[in-house]
Amino acid sequence: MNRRYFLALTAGAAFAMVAAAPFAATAADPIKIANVIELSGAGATVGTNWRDGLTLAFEEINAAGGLLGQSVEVLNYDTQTDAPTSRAMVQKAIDDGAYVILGPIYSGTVKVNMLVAQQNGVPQLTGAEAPFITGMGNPYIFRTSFGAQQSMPKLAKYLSEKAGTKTVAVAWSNDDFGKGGRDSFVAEMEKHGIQVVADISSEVGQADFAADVVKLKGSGAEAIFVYLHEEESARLLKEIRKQDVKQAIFGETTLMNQKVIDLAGDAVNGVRGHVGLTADAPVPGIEDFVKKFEAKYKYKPDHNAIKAYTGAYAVKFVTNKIGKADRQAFADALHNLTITPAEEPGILMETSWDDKGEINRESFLVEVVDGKQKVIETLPKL
Amino acid sequence: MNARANFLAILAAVAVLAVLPSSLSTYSVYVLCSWMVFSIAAMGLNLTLGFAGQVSLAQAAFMGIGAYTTALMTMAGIPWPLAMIAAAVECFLIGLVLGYPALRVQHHFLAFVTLAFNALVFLVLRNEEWLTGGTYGVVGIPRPSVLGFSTNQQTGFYYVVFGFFLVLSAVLYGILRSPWGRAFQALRENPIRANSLGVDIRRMTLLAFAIGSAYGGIAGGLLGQLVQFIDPNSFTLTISLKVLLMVIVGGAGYFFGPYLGALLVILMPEFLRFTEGYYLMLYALLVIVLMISCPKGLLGIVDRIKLSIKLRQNPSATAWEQGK
Amino acid sequence: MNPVLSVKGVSKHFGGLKAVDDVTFEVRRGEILGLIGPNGSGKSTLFNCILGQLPASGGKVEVDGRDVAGLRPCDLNLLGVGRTFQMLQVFPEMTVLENIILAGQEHKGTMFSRLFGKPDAGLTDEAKRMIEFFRLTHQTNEKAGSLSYGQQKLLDAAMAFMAGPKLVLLDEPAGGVNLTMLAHLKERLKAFNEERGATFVVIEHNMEFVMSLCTRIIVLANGRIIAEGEPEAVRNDPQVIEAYLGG
Amino acid sequence: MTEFIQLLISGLATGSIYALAAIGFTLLWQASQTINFAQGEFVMLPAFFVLAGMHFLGLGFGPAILLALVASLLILGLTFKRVIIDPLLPHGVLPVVIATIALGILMKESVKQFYSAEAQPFPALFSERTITVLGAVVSVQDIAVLLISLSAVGLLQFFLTGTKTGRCMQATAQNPAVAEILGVNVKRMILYTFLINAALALLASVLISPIYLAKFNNGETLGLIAFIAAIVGGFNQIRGAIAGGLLIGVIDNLAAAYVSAQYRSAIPLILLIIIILIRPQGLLGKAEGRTV
Repeated sequence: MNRRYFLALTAGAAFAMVAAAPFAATAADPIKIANVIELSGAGATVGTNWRDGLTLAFEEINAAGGLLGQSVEVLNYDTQTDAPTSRAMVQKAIDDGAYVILGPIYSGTVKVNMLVAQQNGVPQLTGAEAPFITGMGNPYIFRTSFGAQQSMPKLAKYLSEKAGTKTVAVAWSNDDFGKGGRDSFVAEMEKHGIQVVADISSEVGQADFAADVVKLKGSGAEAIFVYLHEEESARLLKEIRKQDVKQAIFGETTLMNQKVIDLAGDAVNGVRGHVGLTADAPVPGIEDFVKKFEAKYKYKPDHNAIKAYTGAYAVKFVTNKIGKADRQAFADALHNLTITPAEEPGILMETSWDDKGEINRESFLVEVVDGKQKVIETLPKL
Repeated sequence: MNARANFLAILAAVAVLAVLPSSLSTYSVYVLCSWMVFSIAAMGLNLTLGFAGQVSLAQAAFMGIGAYTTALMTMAGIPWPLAMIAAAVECFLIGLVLGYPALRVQHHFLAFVTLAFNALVFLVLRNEEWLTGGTYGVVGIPRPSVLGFSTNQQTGFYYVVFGFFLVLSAVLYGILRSPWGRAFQALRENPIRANSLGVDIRRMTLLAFAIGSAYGGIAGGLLGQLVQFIDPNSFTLTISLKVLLMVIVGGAGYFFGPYLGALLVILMPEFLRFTEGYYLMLYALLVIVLMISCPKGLLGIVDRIKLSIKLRQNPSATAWEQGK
Repeated sequence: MNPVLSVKGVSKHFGGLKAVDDVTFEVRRGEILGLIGPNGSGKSTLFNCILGQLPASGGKVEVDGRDVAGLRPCDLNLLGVGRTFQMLQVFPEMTVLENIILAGQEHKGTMFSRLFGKPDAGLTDEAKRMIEFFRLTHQTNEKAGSLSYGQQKLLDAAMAFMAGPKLVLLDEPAGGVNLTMLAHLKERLKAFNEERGATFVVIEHNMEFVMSLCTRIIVLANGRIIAEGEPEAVRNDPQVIEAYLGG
Repeated sequence: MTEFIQLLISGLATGSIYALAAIGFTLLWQASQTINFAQGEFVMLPAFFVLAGMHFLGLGFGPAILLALVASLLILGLTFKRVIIDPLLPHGVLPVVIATIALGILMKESVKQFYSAEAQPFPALFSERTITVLGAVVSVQDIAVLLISLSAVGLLQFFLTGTKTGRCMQATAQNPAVAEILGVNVKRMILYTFLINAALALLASVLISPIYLAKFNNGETLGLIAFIAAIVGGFNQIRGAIAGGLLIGVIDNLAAAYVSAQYRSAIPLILLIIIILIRPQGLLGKAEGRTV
């Protein structure tokens, strides 16, 4: 019996030592940037893109002399796409002395961990797109891409004014990504007087979209709006082509993603939609970035890699601007700031942040033609 | 015997845990809190599975039910002690109901039923948005205030969790020492013989589920307050399997198994973090190696060492013990 | 005075097979009744019907004048019927003392007093006496699974006796036990019967054991009672010899 | 009506894939009482063997499949049995459950780390051309998948009942002790079962990946559904797994179309619970000997 307790006690002591280890940090450390991101669990794919984009950016920044003459150390923390873990990881990043936190992408996890960053006054550049992120009056949160409440109006305007749509069917992924997009989209439809005649959710990882497509087809809607993750988008599009659905198909960023095109092939042709950031944007900076990224990682980046890359350069630009690695000054400086590629090439496109941390850039209306994104129209900054 | 030494060892451990937060970073205190919360959930499962022998893969579902109950009640202005009690009672009752299949089927079939139950609870939590907030979850769950002291600081809340941890450990110890504990163990080892000795196996089976589930509910309530956010994803089957892992790795049927198991499962990623992208692979490998080398869990090793000492002293110990 | 156990016309059919066919007998207080018969004669099925493990196809079983139809094994035990099984049935991971206390605890107090009362339900002393009675004192704190086979048989019997039952049904107590241990077991059973007036029904293959232990014997063949009486009389009954040799 | 037929046929096609994964469960359970929680990953992995053969070794599709077969047999069959199952089986179901869960994580993470976190397109074995049956659109691929799954099961059934080795395997599954006495090499028979499971996993992987795409975490959903299918159909019967797989495929579609898309995955779960409580051996299964 005694041995059992002894074991427990030893483990407890070992634990105490490990837990106390973060305190051993010394003063001469490089500037620490925390990358709190989904590296396992449901968000592993987007998180990996993000991490690679971020790593690429900071390698370049370090190679060019770092920040304020100091090198940058990127610390990676895996949220496991799990809210409690993400909170713990943000806390750990702060305990480890992170200057700025980048990530995560899943809105649900950001919802909780942004509070921790706020309490500790640490600026956080997130990849999340759910509307509420910037609506909570948190002065330390900044987006790296459009919130759904910004991108959906652009799409809605296109649907109602250019395409003349009166009725629409929505297919969405039943998780916080899909639900967030769906809710914003439906709200916009109401504003534009477009009727949502079918509202169809699907599961992440769903294999068979026959039932979804049967319902979409039978809904009588003039247009179909699809808001699913890449693989499910590809499966749905294939099924849509199979069942010979005639309605026009619209999407937001993900649906026209190169990944979806690779996976679904011809089935994506003719799909139109709004794209916030895309690796196929006809912007010289993005084209260069994609080349560098592909050379290093042997795969084509998605918009999450671009978000992280530009986020990293925003950190660089702001830090150099304020001339010190100060969290409060950073947060203050990034509000109502515009960075142009002329000032900082790594930002890729002219980007502004407003007083809530919301982002603003040009975006694109695209159509997929012959397995390539074709930009129909470049939409100006709001 | 060495009951006194045991007692002193426990006292020392409690004392260490009581003073530890003052010398730890906020993050480490947070990790300690989640260790204790998951220990509570694992203690409950250890009662159901380790002592009473009823396989349950639904502990996360009860954590979820407990978490949502406490969160929604406290946010509606109901005092947190009432909310915690409500969560425990609710999970106790649902646990009773979930125990019914165990009267009909055992072992793997029971595992399947509880697994399906967990998946169903997830769907309800996600789909019934009017009540649970759906996919978005519930944010801003208040932390309890104790005797007028707020526990919004991590250390303050640590002592709330620590209090629950101690009391629930003591309660479980009391149950296991009582005739109920003996009946649970008899249920695991030989239900038919137990029945013929007057043990009402139906009642004990249901109770094993109900008490284990109530522990899950309390753990869930604490988890919600710790994270201050809950969403359906925190209570999936994966989390149930994680709690199961804690129980088995620590040693099912050993009182201290869940504590050790939870410590390991929560801290192992911490130890392995230096391997960056490989840490989950190493983690999985370690679990496999541990299972192969010691299927009865870590505390099973202790038993094995004791046996080998005994064998050295008395080589005639029976084959039955060696075969374990 | 009522018989302790009265079996009235009990039958058990499996499809067309009559495993037990209209069996009637009584067990008197303080006797040791042997139930014997060749393999497949229906002894175990009869046992299981009496104990409620199998629902009988017909007939009635009364314990102390009370109909026990529909009672679960645990209810029956609480009424004062103890039993052992053909296969060894101890709790191997529990100590001998714990095994014995378990066998008595459900007869003490209520469900709640068993949770909030003394951990041993106040049974330690009594349990130790029972352990001593069966000569297992040295093994008191050993795990039951580490005992020898014969010791486990003793423990098994001790558990059946712990709650002070009116009636104990022993299913092949002698099976697999070596000669020394067998003599010991028999002697203990007899002593228990004499000292405490306990009533036994014993199913057994081992003729020698039954003949020397029991005061009365019932012989089953093909599900029916073919003979009943004192050991000597049964031993010489031509029908019994026929059943065993001719079968 | 056309709608219904469409759902039915698509469901059958998807269901046949679930069935292939589900058979593995029943095989392993029969042969060695192993519950393989990594079964979904077993179906995920072989596609990556094929892809690795094609992209790293420059093999053609055919040779890459052969390579994948060898790799599957060695890793998912032999190594899995020798290294994980053999040492753990004597200790009951739970350690096996834990070890296979960990194995699933290991396989998933390895693919993510060493191949890619991205979904990969996979070459189709059959044309995606569609034909119209009773007003419902079906692709040639769907029909081919259904036919191949059914004939694989038919062959397996024939092998088990029509050949000496097969009968020895069945004897082993039903009663290893008796089989041993009858001179069956029980250990070898169990090994064969593991090898067959590995080969079926490869088959399922190659059939499913063109539709489902190859991705490291595909096994999570697939494993759970295959699991449900196996139980619903009958945990100890190969026929049962087929019936369960097809049934779940169809029910999933019908539930999504006619009950509730949000609760579509609840219907199979409820079915599972009801079946276990009413008929634990599954729809087509045989009752297992109770230990009581």
